[in-house]
Amino acid sequence: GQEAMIEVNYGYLPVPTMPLFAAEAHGLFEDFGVDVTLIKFTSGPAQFQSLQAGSIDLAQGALAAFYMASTRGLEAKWVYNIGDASAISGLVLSKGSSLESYADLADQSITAPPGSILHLFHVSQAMDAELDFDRVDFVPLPPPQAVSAIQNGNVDAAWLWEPLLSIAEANGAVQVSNASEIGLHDVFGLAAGGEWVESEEGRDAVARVSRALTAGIEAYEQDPGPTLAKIEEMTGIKPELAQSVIARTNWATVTDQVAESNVFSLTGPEGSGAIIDWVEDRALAAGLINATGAGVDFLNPGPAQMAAQ
Amino acid sequence: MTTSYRWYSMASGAALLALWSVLTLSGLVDERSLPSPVTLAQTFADLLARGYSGSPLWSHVGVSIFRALAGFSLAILIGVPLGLLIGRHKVLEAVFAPIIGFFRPIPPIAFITLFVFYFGIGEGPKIGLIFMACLWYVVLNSAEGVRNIPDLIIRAGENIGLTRTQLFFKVVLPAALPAIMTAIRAASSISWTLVVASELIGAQAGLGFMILDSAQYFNLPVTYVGIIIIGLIGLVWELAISAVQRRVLHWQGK
Amino acid sequence: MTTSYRWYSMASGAALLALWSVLTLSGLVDERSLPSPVTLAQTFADLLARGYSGSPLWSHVGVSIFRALAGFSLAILIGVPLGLLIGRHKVLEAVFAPIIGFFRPIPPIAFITLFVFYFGIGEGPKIGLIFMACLWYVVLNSAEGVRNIPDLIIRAGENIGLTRTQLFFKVVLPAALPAIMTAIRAASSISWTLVVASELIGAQAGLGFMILDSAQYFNLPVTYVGIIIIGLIGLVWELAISAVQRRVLHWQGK
Amino acid sequence: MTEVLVSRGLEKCFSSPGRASGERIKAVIDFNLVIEAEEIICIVGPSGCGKSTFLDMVAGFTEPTSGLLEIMGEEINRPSPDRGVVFQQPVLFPWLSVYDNVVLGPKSRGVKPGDYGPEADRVLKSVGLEKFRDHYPYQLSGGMKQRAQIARVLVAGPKLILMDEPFGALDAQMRINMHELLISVWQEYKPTILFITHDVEEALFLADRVIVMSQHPGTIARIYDIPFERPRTYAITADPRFAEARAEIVELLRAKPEERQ
Amino acid sequence: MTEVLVSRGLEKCFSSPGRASGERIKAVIDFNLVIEAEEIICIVGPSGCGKSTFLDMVAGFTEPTSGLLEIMGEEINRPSPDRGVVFQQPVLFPWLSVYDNVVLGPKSRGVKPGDYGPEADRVLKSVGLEKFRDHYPYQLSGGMKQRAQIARVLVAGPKLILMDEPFGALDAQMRINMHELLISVWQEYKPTILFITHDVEEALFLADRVIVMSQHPGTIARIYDIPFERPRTYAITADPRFAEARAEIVELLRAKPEERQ
Ligand SMILES: Nc1ncnc2c1ncn2[C@@H]1O[C@H](COP(=O)(O)OP(=O)(O)OP(=O)(O)O)[C@@H](O)[C@H]1O
Ligand SMILES: Nc1ncnc2c1ncn2[C@@H]1O[C@H](COP(=O)(O)OP(=O)(O)OP(=O)(O)O)[C@@H](O)[C@H]1O
Ligand SMILES: O=C([O-])O
Ligand SMILES: [Mg+2]
Ligand SMILES: [Mg+2]
Repeated sequence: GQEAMIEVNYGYLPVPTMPLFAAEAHGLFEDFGVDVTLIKFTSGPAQFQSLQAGSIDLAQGALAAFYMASTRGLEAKWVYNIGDASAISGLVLSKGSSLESYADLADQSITAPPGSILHLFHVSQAMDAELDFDRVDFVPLPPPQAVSAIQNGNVDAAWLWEPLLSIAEANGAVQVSNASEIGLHDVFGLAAGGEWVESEEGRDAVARVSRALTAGIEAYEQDPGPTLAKIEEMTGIKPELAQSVIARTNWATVTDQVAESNVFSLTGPEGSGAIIDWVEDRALAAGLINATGAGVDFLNPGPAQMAAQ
Repeated sequence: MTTSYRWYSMASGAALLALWSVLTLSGLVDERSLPSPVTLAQTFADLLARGYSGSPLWSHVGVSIFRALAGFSLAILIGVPLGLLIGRHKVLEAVFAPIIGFFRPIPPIAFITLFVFYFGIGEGPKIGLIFMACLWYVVLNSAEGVRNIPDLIIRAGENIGLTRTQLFFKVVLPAALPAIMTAIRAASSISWTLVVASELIGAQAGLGFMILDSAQYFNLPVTYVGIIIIGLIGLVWELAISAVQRRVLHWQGK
Repeated sequence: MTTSYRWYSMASGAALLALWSVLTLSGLVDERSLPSPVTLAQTFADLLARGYSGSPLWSHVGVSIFRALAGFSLAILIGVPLGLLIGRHKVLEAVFAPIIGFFRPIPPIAFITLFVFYFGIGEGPKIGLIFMACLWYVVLNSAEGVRNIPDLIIRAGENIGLTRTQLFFKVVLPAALPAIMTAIRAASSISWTLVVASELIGAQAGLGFMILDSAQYFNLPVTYVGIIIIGLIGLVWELAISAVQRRVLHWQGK
Repeated sequence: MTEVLVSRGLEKCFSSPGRASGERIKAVIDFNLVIEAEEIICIVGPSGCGKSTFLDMVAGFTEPTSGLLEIMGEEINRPSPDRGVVFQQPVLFPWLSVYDNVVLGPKSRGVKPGDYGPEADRVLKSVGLEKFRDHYPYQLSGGMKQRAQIARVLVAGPKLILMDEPFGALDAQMRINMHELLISVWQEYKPTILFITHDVEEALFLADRVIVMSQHPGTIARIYDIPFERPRTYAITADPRFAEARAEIVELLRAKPEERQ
Repeated sequence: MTEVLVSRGLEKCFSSPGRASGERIKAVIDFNLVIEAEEIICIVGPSGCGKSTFLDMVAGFTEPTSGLLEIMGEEINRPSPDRGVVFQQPVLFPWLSVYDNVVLGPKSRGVKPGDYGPEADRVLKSVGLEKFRDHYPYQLSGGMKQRAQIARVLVAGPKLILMDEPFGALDAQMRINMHELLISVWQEYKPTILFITHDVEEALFLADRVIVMSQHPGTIARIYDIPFERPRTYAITADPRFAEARAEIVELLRAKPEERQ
């Protein structure tokens, strides 16, 4: 309460990230002492350069995407898990496609944002189907272009998230599976500039943001109206769709980040560290990364621990 | 165009509008693929009333105009004197030739990623991109303008007894003005063309942002309205610069 | 430039190169921020040997050139005849005026998102974007070229007894050729400028793709090499068109 | 003698863009002239008196508002190589060589190369351009360009050659050379020529008859018969009758400075 | 009488870009001339004989290669309004009104408006442009532009006026008007004038002495004294002595067509 406000540039994606927009709608960031400026991006990878250049302090995206980037030189640390979007992340086929499984994808074209978790899902599924990923025609596209590509028949299959999944389905694409059914974790959260988060101000700022996000979940449960309106304003997503997406997503609190046995844990054995191992394993095998990364050193639980106290 | 031909223009304009209305309002073409004129009007009214992505419409318009004007003005401020110098002094021309020769043929958009890398996503790189795209035009045209000044007019200036400084300000500069104005005109048009490209650099507002962002979730009416506003401003901008040019160069006659 | 001035150019070029080498090789500037000339040379060799993103370097170069040439050629094929017609017939000019007046001031990049929406990410929309950017230049300059043909030369043609068709092909067309060549030259430069923008449309190969993609992965040396290749091709392209122009218009003298 | 050109009661009006739409400028009125075969007729007159307006009607570039205008007894209604024009500006086709400029007309009219070829060589020799047949217009001097225009006109064997200030843009010495050339061409081909000029001396040197036009209205003020024998040489300019006629016409033409601004 | 201009053994060479770098063209050699105050000297000569080369040295635009060139006893080494030039092309400053064109010189030299203002009005009246002082060059006819140039030169009270084919681009009638104007200006200001022309008649009408230059080498071939009294009228052109001198000079000048191409 008494300390000075800290300014934070927060990169976000136009998806219904409920805790973020709830905190924004209810003025929770100010309450917790951070002056947040929201900056919109089209995908996690789109934020890498801005984070590196210091244009933003916090970037919101998939844990896997930022981890893979860190192995290629992105100087960032993973500081907070917001939720798991597996249930709203799915594979769609273009209209009239007869594909049934990944085994059929040989010589077919598939798309995802390059270097994203969705990219990794393709890779992982192909490996599980014992399909050599080199035999697939992988077309890297940012998410909105992926929808147009599916719609215009430029590619046969795409991994998409909501709300694009719904838009693609409305335009004739067919959803065949979603990540949670297959047991894949699409954990997304916050990456912070490496140096910044080591500083006292950075750590404080992230802790305050973390508290505000957690408080946002409660605020939404009491009254979803302002949050849904904020989502429409900031992302253009209609309230009904946003509400359904939010209902299908698992949301994490500050306590989850520091609990020992929780998929959202930054410290425990079944948490983010395990996901990173899985990512590194698959990504290395598929050539998405060509060096072992920092492993669990990519995780910086400091701010979350501070926030939890 | 004389009045009689104007009718043909109005008729063809009206015919296009009618075709568009019939196709969309009759449902022959899906509204989701091509918004009707009515939808665009409503969208425009809505944007006026409620803005887009948290900013009022005028601020999107204003920020784009600001970026174009800033990049453009910088290019004029730096490019015109540089061009005049280069045009007058062959040594300077030779010194700058490798730099200009290297950068000029590179499309400005190619620098977007580098600009983001070095300068982030603030106003700096956006304005810088526009500046860079305009600069070469301004420098080269101003230099050319000075180089093309007829020897005789310089001689006339010397003959009436002007000093070197007087010669520069009272003869060389006004004599190069038509070329400079041409450069300014081209640069102004380039600057507006580049505004959309510059807003590929993590913009949070602006007309370019508006059309890029709205297309992400297939909010086509906003994309269309944005494109139309960009086109109209481009047109007005052009007309304004032409008017300025005619006024400044009134002594050229028609 | 005469030989003596060439030395200044070479000196300034060498000085820049030296400065760049010293800064990067001495470590004063971090290699990760600015690759050294040596790194760029190695990267280039590597790209030559192993390609980028699964395609050999020449195919990235080839596909970009193909796109630019295709869009450019289409614009010439459609734009020149259209421009000649518009320039000769005031009615047609009036009919097309609203269409051209509406589309011309809109920066081509503004259409990227719509092109993706309607046409997907194939070659079509990429070439279409380049085509559209070139078209107005070609149409307007060709029309202007025809309009500016001196009355007297038409009269001379009538006077020696040419029929209307002969007049068009033997007088109007060659007389408009300088303007058409100017349009072609401008369009060729625009087409290359737009190649990077067109490869924002889900490209999987091409020099634009290479620089956009490599920047995503902080592979700065590839971005730099890509930009340099784009610049060099732009330069060669310009020189080639100028040579063609000089040859075709040899009868203009120097 | 054959009457090559007959103009009777010829009138040409222009609607003036500046004024009320009904109002019209009478550029040429009541123009009566008969040109006989092999005559050289020069028209002089103040700027804007309607000289070019008359010539353009004869060329078929514009239509008379009223009156009669016939070439060899036939009404004039369109341009034709029968009435070849030498323009003041060197209006050659810059993309064609001198030779191709000369033969474009006959070639396009379907004349066989075997016919137009030798004829083109002959006229090029007559105007002294035989060595420059493959040059392009930009490679020629002003005088050579005018000679090429003359060759282009001659090759069609015209009934009447129309020349609108053809040497007006040349310097004085070049003009003298062109006069001698024109005299020698006339000796060789005996063409009928209608020649417009501002230069009274030029008119006196070349013409069988000099037509002096007046302005407001644009019509024939006087016709002078020029008595000198052909072939003429420059010596006649020293003849007192020459100087006398010259002084008289200049006096008739002299405009007050205010009118000339 | 005062010697305004003295040229002795004057020579000007150009290094020719086409040839071997050592080789040089001698454009003017052995040029000896003294111009007295209030004289009008006309130079005629074939194209390329070095007329402009001489005038440019007098103007101070280029330096002599060797020889003496003095104005009022002082060596010429740079351009000065003392030697005002009237160019053939109408070289006015298009962005300035007629008045501003005329006063730019005195104004820039720090002359007070109270001094140059009345003087400018006077010279504009002398050349008949008093009503056009606020017009811009594009609004003037060719003749008016040349008059404005003359006014710009006169306003500085020059020791010598240099005119390089000043009326060469005007049509014949306009030229007559300009001659009369120049005569009247001379009557009023009595300036010393060096005048280059291609037009022998013009030279005879205007000059006290006509200098005929020859080519290869570019030097003075002959000097004619022109005996007619001042003020002259156009009547002298009918004088047999005029016609005689004219024929003689033309004969001297006439170049063979081959040389003129
Ligand atoms: N197309 C036109 N429309 C309107 N007025 C015209 C047109 N052509 C000529 N005139 C007018 O007709 C008159 C005669 O013009 P014309 O060109 O025949 O004069 P000219 O004797 O040839 O003059 P110059 O000696 O300057 O060539 C002028 O008043 C001119 O302004
Ligand atoms: N700057 C220059 N460099 C080289 N040669 C030159 C230069 N200026 C003039 N000359 C040459 O000097 C000679 C004399 O030229 P100048 O211009 O004095 O002739 P002119 O008598 O004025 O001719 P004109 O009557 O055509 O104006 C010509 O052979 C010309 O080519
Ligand atoms: O954050 C991702 O876009 O994967
Ligand atoms: Mg005329
Ligand atoms: Mg000269």
